[in-house]
This record gives sequence, C-alpha cells and structure tokens, in this order.
Amino acid sequence: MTATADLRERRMRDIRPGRIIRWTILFIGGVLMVTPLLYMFSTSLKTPGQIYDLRLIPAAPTLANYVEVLSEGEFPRWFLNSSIVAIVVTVSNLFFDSLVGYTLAKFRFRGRRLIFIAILSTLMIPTEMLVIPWYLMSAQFGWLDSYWGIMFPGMTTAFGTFLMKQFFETVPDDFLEAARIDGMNEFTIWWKIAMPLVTPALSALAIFTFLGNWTAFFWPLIVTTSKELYTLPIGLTSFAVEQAIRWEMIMTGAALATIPTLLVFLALQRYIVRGVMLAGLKG
Amino acid sequence: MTRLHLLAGASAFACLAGSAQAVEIEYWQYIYDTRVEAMDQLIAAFEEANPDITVNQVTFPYADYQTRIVAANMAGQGPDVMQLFYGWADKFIEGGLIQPLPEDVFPPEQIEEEFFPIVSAMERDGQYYGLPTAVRSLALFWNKDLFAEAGIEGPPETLDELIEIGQQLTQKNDAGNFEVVGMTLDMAGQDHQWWREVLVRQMGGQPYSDDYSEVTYDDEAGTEALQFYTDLANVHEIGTPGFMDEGQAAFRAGRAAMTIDGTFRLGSFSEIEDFEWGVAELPANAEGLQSNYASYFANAIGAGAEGEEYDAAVKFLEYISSEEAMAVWLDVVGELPARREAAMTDENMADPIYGPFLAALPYAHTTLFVDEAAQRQVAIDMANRVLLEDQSPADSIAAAAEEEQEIIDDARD
Amino acid sequence: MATITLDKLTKRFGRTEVIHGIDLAIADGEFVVFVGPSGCGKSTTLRMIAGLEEVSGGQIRIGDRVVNELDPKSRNIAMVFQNYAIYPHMTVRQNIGIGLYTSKLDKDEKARRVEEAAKLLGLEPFLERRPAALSGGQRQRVAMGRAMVRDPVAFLFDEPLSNLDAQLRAQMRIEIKALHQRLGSTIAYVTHDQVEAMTMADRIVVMRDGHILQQGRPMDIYSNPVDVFTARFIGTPSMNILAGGIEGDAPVARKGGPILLGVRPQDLLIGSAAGQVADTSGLTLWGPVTAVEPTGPETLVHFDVDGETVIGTAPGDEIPEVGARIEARAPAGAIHRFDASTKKALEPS
Amino acid sequence: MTHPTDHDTVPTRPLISQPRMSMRMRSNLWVWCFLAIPLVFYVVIRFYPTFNAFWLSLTDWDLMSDAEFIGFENYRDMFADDDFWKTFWNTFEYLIYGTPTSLVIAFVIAYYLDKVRFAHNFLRALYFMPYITTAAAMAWVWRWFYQPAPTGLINGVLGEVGIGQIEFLKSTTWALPSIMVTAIWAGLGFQIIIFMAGLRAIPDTYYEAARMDGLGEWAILRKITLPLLKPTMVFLVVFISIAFLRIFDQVYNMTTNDPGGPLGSTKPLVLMIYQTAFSSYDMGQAAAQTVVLFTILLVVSLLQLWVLRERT
Repeated sequence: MTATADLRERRMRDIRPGRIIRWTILFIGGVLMVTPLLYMFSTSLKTPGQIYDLRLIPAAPTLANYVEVLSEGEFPRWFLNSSIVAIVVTVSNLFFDSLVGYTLAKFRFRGRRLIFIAILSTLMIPTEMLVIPWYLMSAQFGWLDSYWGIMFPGMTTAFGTFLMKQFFETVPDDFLEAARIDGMNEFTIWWKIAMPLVTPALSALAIFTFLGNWTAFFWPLIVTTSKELYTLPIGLTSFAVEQAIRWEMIMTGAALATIPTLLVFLALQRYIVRGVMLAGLKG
Repeated sequence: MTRLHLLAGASAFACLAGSAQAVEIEYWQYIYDTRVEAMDQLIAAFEEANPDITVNQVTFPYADYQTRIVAANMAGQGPDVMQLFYGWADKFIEGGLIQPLPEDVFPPEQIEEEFFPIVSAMERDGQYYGLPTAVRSLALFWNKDLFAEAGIEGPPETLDELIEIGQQLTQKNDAGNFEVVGMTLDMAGQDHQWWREVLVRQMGGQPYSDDYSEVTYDDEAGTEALQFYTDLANVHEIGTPGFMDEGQAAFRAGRAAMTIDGTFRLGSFSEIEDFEWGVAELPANAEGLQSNYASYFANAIGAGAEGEEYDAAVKFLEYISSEEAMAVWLDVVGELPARREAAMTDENMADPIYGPFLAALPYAHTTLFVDEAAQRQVAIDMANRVLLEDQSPADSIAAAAEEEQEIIDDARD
Repeated sequence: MATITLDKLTKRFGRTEVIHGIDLAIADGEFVVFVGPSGCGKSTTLRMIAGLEEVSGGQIRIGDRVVNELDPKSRNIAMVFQNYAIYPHMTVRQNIGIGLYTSKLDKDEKARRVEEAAKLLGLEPFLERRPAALSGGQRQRVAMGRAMVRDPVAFLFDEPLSNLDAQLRAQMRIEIKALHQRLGSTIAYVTHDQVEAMTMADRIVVMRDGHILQQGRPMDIYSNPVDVFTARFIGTPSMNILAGGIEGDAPVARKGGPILLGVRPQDLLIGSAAGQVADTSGLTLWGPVTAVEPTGPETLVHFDVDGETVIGTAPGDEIPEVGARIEARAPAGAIHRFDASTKKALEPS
Repeated sequence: MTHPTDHDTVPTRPLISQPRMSMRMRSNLWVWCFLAIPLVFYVVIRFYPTFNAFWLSLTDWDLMSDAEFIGFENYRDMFADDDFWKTFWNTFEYLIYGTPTSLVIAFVIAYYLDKVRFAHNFLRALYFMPYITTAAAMAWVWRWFYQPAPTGLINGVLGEVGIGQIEFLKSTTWALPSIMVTAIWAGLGFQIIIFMAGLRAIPDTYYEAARMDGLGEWAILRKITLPLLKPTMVFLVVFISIAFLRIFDQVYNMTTNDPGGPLGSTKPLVLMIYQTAFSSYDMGQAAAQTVVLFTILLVVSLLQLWVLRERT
C-alpha cells in the first residue's frame, strides 16, 4: 500500500503545474456540495425576521429554534424510533443475512442452488411492488402503526445475503473443518469461527443497512400513522408540513434529522467510506 | 312503533339490571388535541346524565382513520358512534359502515328546520345518516396593518373592490418581484373551494348538479369564474400563485394583505404577533350575491351497533348534536355550531372573528366530494393550465370538467 | 491410542466413484503416510477417517468402534491442515486451547495442557501473539499444538508442510517424526511429496486413482516397487524406464522390447564411477549428453538413448560436456523388470 | 441433537453404537435449521407479496369491498390514461437526463480527486457528506433554495446579480430538472467513492507501462482507464438508473402542496403509485402500476446482465 502510494506521489509530482489550480477547483466544488448543509444550519440559527437575509453567517445566531423544536416537537421521540428501527433491522440483517449467506456458501445440500437463485431473484422485485400486499398484510395482522410494521420488510435482504455469501466463500474450508474436529457444533463454528473472519464485510453490511433504514421514507410513510411512531424522516415531513412554510423551523428540523448521521460520519469516516466501497463493489 | 317498543323494553331491562350492568359504547374520532378534549368534556357530561352508559373514546390519527374503520368493521368490531367527514358518506354507506338515524328520534323535517342547510350532505333518499356537532366555513382574512398603511379602511365587500383594494396593497421591488401581494392565490389551499362553490355561483352558474353526480361548471359562468380567478394574477397582478409557497405562510409572514381561509386556520393565525388581522365575509358579486363553502365532520351510528348498544348510541348522538354540546365545542375547538339557534346568538354574531364565518352559514354550500384530494388536484391543474401554459380558460375548464366527471363516475359506479 | 481400520472403504461423489473399496489396517502407534499424485484419493480417504466426508460404502473403525456415521468430534482424532487452520482473530493460546473445546477438564488443567504443548513445541514466548505475527513454521507448530492438547487417539495430517519453504519443510519433517517417536501416537499423514513419505513413514501407502497400489516399509517400496507407477513415484529423480529385453542373462534396452527395464539414476553410473561396475550381466547404455545438473557430491547427467531421455549419475567432480557421447552402466541387481503391457513388476530380480 | 462425547476419559470401548441419524442427515438438519426462519421470511414477505401484487392488479380492490377479478381492465384503463403516460415519461426524463449527468460529474470528480494527496480525506468528506444525509430533510432544504424571492437563496443570488426570477418548482419546465438536481446531488458522493474504488483497482503497472510507451494523459485515460473501468461503469449506470426510476422522497417532499408539481410535471411513477394506493385507495389500479415499474426495472437489470456478458 505504501509502495503504491509512493508511486502515486511520484506520478503526481510529474504533473505539478496544474496541481494547485486543480486542488482549488476541487475544493470549491466540495464547498458547493456542502452548501445546502451550511445554509440549513445557518437558517436554523436565524429568527423568522432574519430569514430573508441571505448571508451565510447569521447576524445574531440563536438557538431558540432548537429549543422550541426540541421542547415542543416530538423530535426526540422520532430520533428514538429511527434508532430502534435502524438498529434492530441492522442486527437482524447481520445475523440472518450472514447465516443464510454462510449456509449457501459452505454447505452442500439438495436445493442449495434453487434457494440461492430464488433469494437472488427477489433483488429484481422493487419494494414499491410489495408495498400494497405488505399494507394489506399489516392491516390484517394489526401491524400497521407499530415498530414491527416498520421493520418487518427489511429483516433480511437478498443484497445482504448475497454480499455475505460472497465473503464467506473466501473463507477456507480448513478453518471450519478444524473447528468441526475440535468438537464445535455447526452454529458455534459459524458464530465463533466464520463470523470473525468476515468482519470487514459485516461492518460494510452494517453501515449500508443502518444508513438505508435511517433514511428510509416510502414504507414508513405508508405504515406509520401516529406521531409517536414516526421515524425521523417521516416526522420531519409531517413537522415541515405542519410548520406551514416556517423555513427557520423547517431548517431546524432538517438539521436535527441530519446532525446524528453527520456526527457518526465524521467519527467513522474511514470505515464508512471503506464499507461503501466494499459493499458497492461486491454487491 | 316497534322501535319505540324495543326502546321501552330495553330501558326497562336497563333499569332492572341496574347501573352495575352499564352499557358500554365506543366513540371514534381522529386525533386532534382540542377535539379530543372537547369530546372528553361532552362524554363526562353525558355519563353524568346517563349513569348506565359508559362511552369510551377511541382515537386514531387522521391519515389512518378511514382504514381503521374499514378494518374494524370487517372484523365486526366497529365503533357504535363515529365521526366521519361528510365527503366520505357515500363510501361509508355503500360499504355498510354506518346505518341511518332513527326517524323517530331524529325526524328529517326537524333536522332541516333546526340545522344549517349544509347538513343535507348527510341525507340519502330522505334518510339522514349523521349529524354534525360543528361546521366550518370560509372567510377573508385581512392584514389590518397593511390596510392602514395603504390608507384603506376596511375589507372589500364585492369582487370589484377586491381587485381594486388588492392592487393598492400590492408592493413590488425594483426587479419587479412581489414584496407584498394584495391577495394570496393558492388553489392548493382553500381557493379551489372558493372557486367551485363561490365564484362559479357568483358568475351565475352552478358547479354541479343538485345531487353532485354531474359536473356542470363547464359553461360560460364557469369560464368567467376561472377567468376572474386567473386574471387576479395575470391581469390585475394582485398576487402570484405559489408566493411564499403557501398562501397562509405569506399571510402569516405579513407579506399578503388578504387571504381566503377557513375556521380551522384561526388557531395558527392566533399566534401572529407582528400585526393585527381581521376576518370578513367573502366578497359578494356586483349583484350582491354571496356564497360560501362549508364542511363538517358528522357523527354517525356504526352499522354494528345493536340492541342496548344501539339505544345508547342513539342517546349519545342525540346529546352530541344538542345545543349544549355545540356550545362546548365552539368554546373548546373554535368550530361553529351546526344548529341555527346555537350559532346565531347575538353574542356569536357580534363576535368579530366568529361573526363573519357564522353569517356565511345560511347561504353556504357543501360539495359532495367523492375523492377530495383528486378533485382538488383537478382544480389546481385547471388553474395552472391557464397560469403556466396560457391555455384559454374555456379549454381548461372543459378539460377539468371532463376529468372530474370521470373521477365522480368511477367512484359512483 | 488406537488402531484405524478401513474395510472396503468406498467414496462416491454423485455417480463418480473416487475411492474403490480400499482395505487398510493402521496399527496402534504406527505412522502411515498416504502418498500419490493429486486426485488419487489420499486426501479424501483421510477426510473420511476424520469424519469430514461421508462414507459411501464400507467401514471405518477406530479402535473397535465403527465410526462411519460419527461426528468428527466423537471420533477423538486430531487433524492438522495444509493451511494450518489457526484463527487470525485468536491468540496462540486461544488457538491451542480450541483443541480442548469439548473437553470437560477444569480450567486450570486446560491451561496446563496448553502450556505443556506450547513448551513442547517451543511456542511459549508467543502464547499471547496473534497468528499474523508468527512465521510459517510457528503457525504450523500452533496447529500441531492444538492437535496435541487433546491427547487424541490418532493424528491426521493433511499435507501439513506444503505451504512451507524447502528448508523449513525439512526441519518440520524431523520435528514431526521426533514428536511421533515421543508420543507414540497413531498417525495418518497425507502428502504428495515422496521425500516426506520416505523420511517419516513407518509404512507408506501408495495410492492412485482411488486404489491402493502398494503398501509397505519405505525401503521395501523403494527397492521393490510393484509397478512402474510406484517405481517412478518413489525416489528422486524418478526411476528411468526403458523398453528392452533380456539377451543371454543381461538386460538390453531396445525399442519395442517385450519388457520394461527400470533403473534408478543413482544406480546408473557414468564416467569413472561406471568403471567400478564390473557386473557383465548389468545394463549398459550409450548416448549423447543433453544436460548436466551438478549437485555437488554428484552430477546428474541427462543423456539420450534412442530418443528417450535417461538420467545417470557421475561423480561430483566429473561434469561431461553437453553433446559428448557417454557410456552408463548399472549392475544387474539394480535393474527392475516390468511387464510392458500390464506395467506390473516381474518376479523380483 | 448431538451426543455428549464420553471418550475423553475412556478412549476405547467396544461399542458399535451408531447415532440415530446419519452424518448427512445431521448436516441437513443444521442447514434447514439455519435456513428455516429466513426462508419463511422470504416466502411470506417477498414471494407471496410478489404474486399477490400481480393478482391484485387484476382486481378492483379498494379496501372497502372485496376484491373482484376484473381481468386486464386496470391495465386497459392505465394505458388509456394520459396522466399515466405523462408520469411514465416524467420517470424516463429523470432517468435519461439524470443518469448520464450523474455519471459524468461523478467520474470527473473522482478522477481528479484520486490524484489529489493534499487534504485528500477532507475533500473526499466534502463530496461524500450529502450521501449520508436524509433525502427527506435535504428535499426541504432544496425546496427552500428554490423559493422565489424574497425567500429562496438561488433567486436571491440571481436577483443580486440582476437576473430575473426563475420559478423553479412552480414552473412546468423547471420543476423536474430542479428536483433532478437535488437527486443528483444526493447520490454523487456514493458514485464518486465507487469510481475511486474502481480507479484504485487498476494496477499502477498499467500506467507505468503506458507512460513508458509514451502515451499522454489523455490517451491513457481513453485507452486504459476508461476501458478498465467498464465494470464499475455498468454497475453505476444500473444503480443510478434504478435510483432514478424509483425517485420518490424528493418529489414527495418538494411538492407537498401540489403533489407531483404543477400539472403533474414532476410526478414519477412511484408517486403515482402512492397516490393511487394510499390516497385514492384504488389498490387494484395501483398494483397494475407497480407491475409496470417492475417490468421496467427488470428490463434494466437484464440489460446489465447482457452488457456484462458481452464483456467476457
């Protein structure tokens, strides 16, 4: 890795003249990319009277909007809901996707190919198509407007199963057979031996699943109806509509919905980027 | 007779059983803080008067409400008394979710005499399926500060004045952008109701056939109404659609001198601190013809209510459509009483805020929607075709009529 | 310790039979090496003994028990794998401890056993390290340590040295052999490297195409291969095989001859060494040198006999020139005779 | 299921006790234990609803009454409906303009970003950040950007430099591109990262050899970088296409007061499905619309398979 880095470095020194200009252009582009975020924060710190002042730095920044939203709104509750949903679904995917992926990668049994193809084929089916039957199902079983109702469609995914199968295939059989001889049962072999060997894949899957569920909109919009069960994106939408175009309040809400993921990203940037690369390339 | 007999039997039985064997009924409505609170008060009062009846209030979020009723009904666990939007009546009757009110307790003639005429939206083939506690209507909200600044005394009383005053109140900056609009133009808000039930009639037309099964605004009057509406933006330039995204937002921000909105907006406008505002009846046409759009949530008896529950339900419905209940409702929720007597008190009529809304009730109309969202969309698109695509109002209205007729036909077959 | 008995052991993958009913008895404490080219079935056989592959037919007995359907762990054997199968996420101590996973020993006893094995294998300084910080040879020792701690009735080795470089491999051969002598355990060992087989085995089992071709003590197999395959497989460089016949009582190389003559390069002497072979009933070959490989103590000489390349040995200080015509001789006692059509050895010479 | 081992202490015991199940059976038992819950899940949550959706598309189910089989009437109605076609083409507009634009921008940024060493992680973070935001939240931010003066930022800036108003979301011409820009912006970070991963995967020796052969930067880009990036490109094209075909969050949030934009000019298929199903409760019709969406996505996926097969 350092060797290639050195090579890259040398390559770059060869083309030095354009470097500063190129860097500057990239920097300006990057700033443009985050402009919406900057303005969101900026506006959330303004009073209603100031929002027509389009300067980025508010004349007299105030946290009053945040105080109002957090004390009167249900953002903390929605934040909790989103966390519960995203965490439970992520854990479930880590467990079941890797269990199935492992079984398909490491066991020879009748029907293995059929099951794999059947699972893979569900990738072709858009959630939008399943939403109506899910809704019907949820209405029948009383899952509407419940945590389980929000979560059940995502408890395992074909994408995750496929991803994990790919990675488990790179685990040498010897590792598992050695454990078998040492007397572990198949579940323990998977859990104690195989799983630790694919941690990069697990973290990639975790990042993807978590982000996907944290930002999910379509299904939660349909299945939740009471405010107590809204996830953050749905809560934000209902909040924004209710605020009826009070932009400083809407921006405060948007900021509240964005801050958690931004913080997590800033803390774990390297892992998240690597996870996205890994999942994107293998998936 | 049989019903009376039954009733007598039932009450006799209830007496025998004593209050220990209280009847329990369920009342359903959607979640809205003040409504739930008002209903809690009414239930408390009712239970005090009828110790043998217990009413459980069950509430659901608005978005989920219809589905819940349908699902519960399928499972045979529907409410005994429920609140429903008048526009859902067809669907609920057809779906067998509600039953007609007993004529002996609620004689139709008496209803028509005592209530505002808009309750007829709950009548089918001479039978009433529900009665409202409260109703809502439209009015013109005006920004007193802006009016005073421009030296205008009071709100417009006719459509011509509306244009004139609107123009005086409109302010643009050097670039030609609106700073303040004379009046908000927001079809997605209440303007579509204003256009349908008010402007069309004021231009001499009728938006729908009497039973609302046929669209009839595709005529000169309709065209004229649309022309009038779009001219507000295109010719008179007293506003522009989508200014500040929503009309009420512009008004609340003090950047619209006038806006047409309903009773239900009172709550959010009451938070305005930057300026004074007033309420006026919608402007009349040159001949003085006035119209308005009123809507309401009615209370109806669930199809599943039988026996003593049915009797209790009838009693409860009787109570919540009484004048006493309406007074509570006005007090707590701010919605207008549905009975003339309760509404048209001197005190109410003199109220600067309730007055204009109440004054409109006797001449208000109620559109029988089959799919409110879709029908509203038709009106939005109709205006947009003229405003954004320069289609002629006549063509646009023809297209709108055809589209809306299709929606109605689809729903009614 | 225990014996391992294979009785008409058969393995099929789908419709293809890959092990054709082999019989073998491994004595208690015996070190048996399965050797053969890849795909001969040696690994499959070992894996069936371990319980990692299903038995399609026949019986496997460990001790007195038929273990065909027993889980690997119930067979109380230990196995060492080609890539060591030590877990990167565990320390050396934990890896060795895995061997005691099902053991009911108490904690202290387990720790003691791990320490003991580590000591025996010279792993004590590394107990807290992760495998990534170990050399290939050390990893191999960890794998063996894990096998040892449990005190199994038999050890199975599946090509354990093939990932090591030549020098380490030689060293580990000796260590494993020494270990066997110390523990006296039954060992079944699979390799494709005949040198390993020769140096370590009490008994070699030569396999080919799912059959056992020959079994016996290493030197017996070396000196009395039962067919051309075994003859060429055991010993390096491979035995020269030439078509020929017997004229008088001396073997003669001749194209299209009725028998095959086998002579090991070490026995086919060239140059001054050839002069020492006085035996007239031996084999004499002539041909031009095509290549020479001086190895130090001796020189391997490749030369051409009627279009066949033959390898002979010259003393280390004698390096014939390529193209020079040379004479090579082998004593009669060193000539193996095989049937040209069945490739089976004719009566021992 | 498994027997406790007892020969740690008693190594040899003359017993021929065979386990009740064969090895194969035990292994299969594990397999099906592992698969049981997920398989039930797949059957109930994926397979059954898929067929159910097809079935519903042939009925007139509206939540109130029982579903009745009406053949292909929903499809006939749909194909005869101008609104459907309008929505259909809207969806394709998102796809046709959005995909190449995203791809080119993402590639250019990734190409140059890959060469930058100074503050590399910082720059990368700037570009990546929008990807981890919530689409619904960002839709509102952009909606605010697009407001007419005096509220909106873009029109405010335009006004300062003396350019007239652009009625972004209120205009039938600009509304769709405006929303598309939001969607492109949100997805760019992901695509840049994937491109950079693809670029990293090309061995440096290729470049060195090419430079040795005297190829210029441009020639290297055309002859080496782009061809070797083909798998990455195909993956991204499909990924972005599917994202645009399923666009919803932005449209829904940016046009809450006139869902689908003025005269339906921004309305994509998914919003139409949502409205048909959950605002008009015409489940049968909505199911038919989802079948159309499914078909389009299937075609895109099959195209991907076909393109990748070409390669090998």
